[in-house]
Amino acid sequence: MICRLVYSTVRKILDMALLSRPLTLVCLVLIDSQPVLAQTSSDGAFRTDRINALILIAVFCAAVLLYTRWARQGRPLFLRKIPGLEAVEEAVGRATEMGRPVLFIPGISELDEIETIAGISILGRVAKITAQYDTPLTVPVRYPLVLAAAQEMVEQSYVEMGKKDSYDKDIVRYVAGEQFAFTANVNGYMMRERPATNIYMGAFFAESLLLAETGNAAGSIQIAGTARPEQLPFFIAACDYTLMGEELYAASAYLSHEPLMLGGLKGQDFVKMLIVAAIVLGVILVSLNLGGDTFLEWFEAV
Amino acid sequence: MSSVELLQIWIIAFFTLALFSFLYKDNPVYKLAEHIFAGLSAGYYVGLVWDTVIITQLWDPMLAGDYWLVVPGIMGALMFTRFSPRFSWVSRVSLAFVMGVTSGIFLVSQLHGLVLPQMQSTMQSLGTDNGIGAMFLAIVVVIGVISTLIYFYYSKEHKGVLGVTARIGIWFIMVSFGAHFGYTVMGRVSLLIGRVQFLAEDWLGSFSHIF
Amino acid sequence: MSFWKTIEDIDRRWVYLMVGLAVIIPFIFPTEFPISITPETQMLYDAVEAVPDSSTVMVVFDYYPSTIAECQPMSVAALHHFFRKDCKVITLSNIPLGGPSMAETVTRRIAPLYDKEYGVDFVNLGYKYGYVAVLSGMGTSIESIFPTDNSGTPISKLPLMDSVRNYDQIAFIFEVADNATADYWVSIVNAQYGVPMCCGTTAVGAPKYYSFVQAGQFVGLLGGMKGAAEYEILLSKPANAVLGMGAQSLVHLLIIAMVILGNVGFFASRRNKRKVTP
Amino acid sequence: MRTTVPVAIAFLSGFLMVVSFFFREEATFIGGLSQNLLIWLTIVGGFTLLLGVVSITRVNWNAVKARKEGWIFKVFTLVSIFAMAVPAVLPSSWSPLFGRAEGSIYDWLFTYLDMPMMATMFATLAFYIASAAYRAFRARTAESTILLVTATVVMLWRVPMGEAFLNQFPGDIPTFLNTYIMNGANLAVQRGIIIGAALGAASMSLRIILGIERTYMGKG
Repeated sequence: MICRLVYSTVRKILDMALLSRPLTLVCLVLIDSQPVLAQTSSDGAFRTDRINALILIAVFCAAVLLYTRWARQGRPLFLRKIPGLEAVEEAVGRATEMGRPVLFIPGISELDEIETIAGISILGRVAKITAQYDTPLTVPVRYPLVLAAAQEMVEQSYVEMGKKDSYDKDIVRYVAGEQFAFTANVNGYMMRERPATNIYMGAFFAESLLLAETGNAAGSIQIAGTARPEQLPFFIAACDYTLMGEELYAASAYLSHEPLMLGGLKGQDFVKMLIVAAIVLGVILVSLNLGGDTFLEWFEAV
Repeated sequence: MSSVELLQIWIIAFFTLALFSFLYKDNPVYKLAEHIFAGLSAGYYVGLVWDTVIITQLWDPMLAGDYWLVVPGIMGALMFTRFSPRFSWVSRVSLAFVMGVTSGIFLVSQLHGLVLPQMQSTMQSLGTDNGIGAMFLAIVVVIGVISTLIYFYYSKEHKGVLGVTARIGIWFIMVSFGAHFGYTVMGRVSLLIGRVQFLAEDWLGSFSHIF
Repeated sequence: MSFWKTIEDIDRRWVYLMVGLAVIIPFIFPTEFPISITPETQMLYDAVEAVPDSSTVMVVFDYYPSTIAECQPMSVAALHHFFRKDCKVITLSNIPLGGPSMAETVTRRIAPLYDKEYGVDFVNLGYKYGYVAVLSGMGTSIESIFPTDNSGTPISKLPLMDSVRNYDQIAFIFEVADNATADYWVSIVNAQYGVPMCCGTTAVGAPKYYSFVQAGQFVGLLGGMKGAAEYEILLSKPANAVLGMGAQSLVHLLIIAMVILGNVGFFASRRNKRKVTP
Repeated sequence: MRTTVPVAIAFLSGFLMVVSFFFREEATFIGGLSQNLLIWLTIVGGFTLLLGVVSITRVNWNAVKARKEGWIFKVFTLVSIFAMAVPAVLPSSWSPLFGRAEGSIYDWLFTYLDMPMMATMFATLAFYIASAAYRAFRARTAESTILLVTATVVMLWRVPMGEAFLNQFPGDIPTFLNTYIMNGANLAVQRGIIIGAALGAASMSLRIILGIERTYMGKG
């Protein structure tokens, strides 16, 4: 009870401080920060030299929370169409025609990874299609927590499509905790069962190519999505379609229409534009010698 | 070479070849190695956590009088309620603590430690003070960063100026991914070289001791 | 047409076989090529050279045993470099699987070459869960995160640790990583505590870190086995990485040849198709 | 209760870490408190590593009990888990084979079985990368051509033999590659991605702290 009280009070204070006046805060960045920054390295307990980080964090939080609130209120928030999303539906459709299973891997990271969460929400959409057409689905996972979350997601999708009877708890299964032990097992499954469609959505590491090449050898259609830049070239080379970087998050927001995801994405987009504007401004000031060095100091991390 | 060393080399060689055999075809020997591998890796964590967490971080300091550590000890133990359908919610408390602290550090360190410095070092002079080469490089970096950020911008259709910038962005991205692929080939080959070094030198070398 | 079709649909096992041969042949017929030094490696070497002699440094083993071939030569070279400069070395790892034992084995192999003694000249802190907490926590007190070293000896009994409380007493951090932990060393330790650091990483990770080098967050970078080989050359201690360069060269050339062959086949069969279906 | 308590704990601990960032550690109460939370985290988090072990033991045990297809292999998994774990937790004062030090069963199994297997799994990637390059690297579109050409040139540049070849051409190609490709275009894209990913991670963290994002709590 007390916890709830404390929590809701702080939440309210935050809401008021952050949500009501985001514009004021934006103005703060542009106008007020310089004099404050000037008095760095005072010996007080408060780190005035980190005020720039404070401002960035405040603006960022404000943007994300504001858009999340708008999304919850049902305001129409525009997101551009992500190419490749139809590819997911088509690929699942193909599996249906061929009567062979769909393999979905929500990455190999723990549930605290944003990519895993995005992957699981895309899994929700895929499970709805497989439920609708009674296509077999297999979801191997690497962590107990992901297992629980994915099971819940798939079950919910089957219930929503009115196919509770065809839901099987073993659709989502725990395979192994070690990265390559997991990969070895899934590779074995691919060669034995030859799924028609493999979908990889989440955080992938060195196993990306091991999986994608084996899937290709097994003749499956493959769609991948990950935010790891170092693994993207391999998915691009070995899969039929690849969602790159933040496209994964955008796709999950787009598919799920979940206000939380949508709001977060819109908030990030807003800050991204601020960053682009700041970089352009900085480059101009530095290039034309218009006090660029002072401007650069605002971005000093200490 | 002692017989123990010989045995060790042959064990390594057996499991190395067992896993490589999958390249030709899935087979029972590979499957055996795969299952032993999974078990050993899991077992490794038990020894590690027992020693580095439970004994040195928890038990010993507690005996030395740091009784507050009972709290994280209990929280850690509560993680295992995850496996009971009835009480699994209790484990959320511990999990929430881990997620909360980590998120707190992340929220700050990502924005402060990555975004700020990376922005700062992008704001370079496009003038010719440091020579034409430096100017050209600065232009490449500035355009590359901005067009990449724009490519991953979802709030507007990629049309007009935004479309052109995003198009430049994808070209930049492909150059970077190409470089990444080229680099990675080196990495993967290095690891294979490591195994071949073992097989060629240690394992084949051991034949002379046997035959 | 059928020739290109056959080439294009060749069983992938033939490709595997060729790769295998390309790796083995250079071991039988070794060839040497000059290894050039890239600026990032030179910067790293110079930065380590510039660390004051006898100061305390950290060498971090943030890699899994699976990437030993790439990463171990880097840690080995770094230890040679620091011991040669009489630096005190603290090793640790954020990798549960194998990290602490690799640090132990490698350091104990190199230290005797320089007459270095455990506890006085080098210490292995081992592993603790949660890199975010470990990296942040050591900013205030290393002892609170690592009450004992890897083999269970209390930190207070190690003479080297007497003068080391937190990052303030660390002159330099040499991070060797095969994963994203290097990002957290940058975003937490370098950004908040200002300790200069450099990074040795696998070839897979390297392209990302050029950005950190240019921003001054890393003072230098070793990318994969080639980076390790360059560092070995600079140190005049050619070892495993230099040896591997021959095999490396041949496989690269093989893969490039296959990419070209694949594309010629692709264009040839496309042209043929056009002829068949006007 | 089942949701409120965890959400409140996540909020309090996260918020405290954010606030403590803006205060000097030594000087303040909050600094000391946050340091304690970090120590606690290394303990509580350590236990999560064991969750996976319990899971894999359960899954395999059930498979063996039900005599599911391939159960005989699962027996090997179970035996391996115990062979590794049990001697490791027994005190080394009983026998040098126990504990984790050099010469123990734990260390031996790790060095001679686990480690080479990890390295081998990774090494198989060299084969896959070759076949992927051969099969999938086609100059189909402008984008894939750029990817292919850059990859090929970088591959050449990164090995001594290839570099010697590149030096046959006029113009210092290796320096060009290092300056304008690696430190130019590649750096710019990586930076864009780093910034984007940092924003994504920060937004996720924020939502976890405020209890908006609860997926990590799972079922129940």
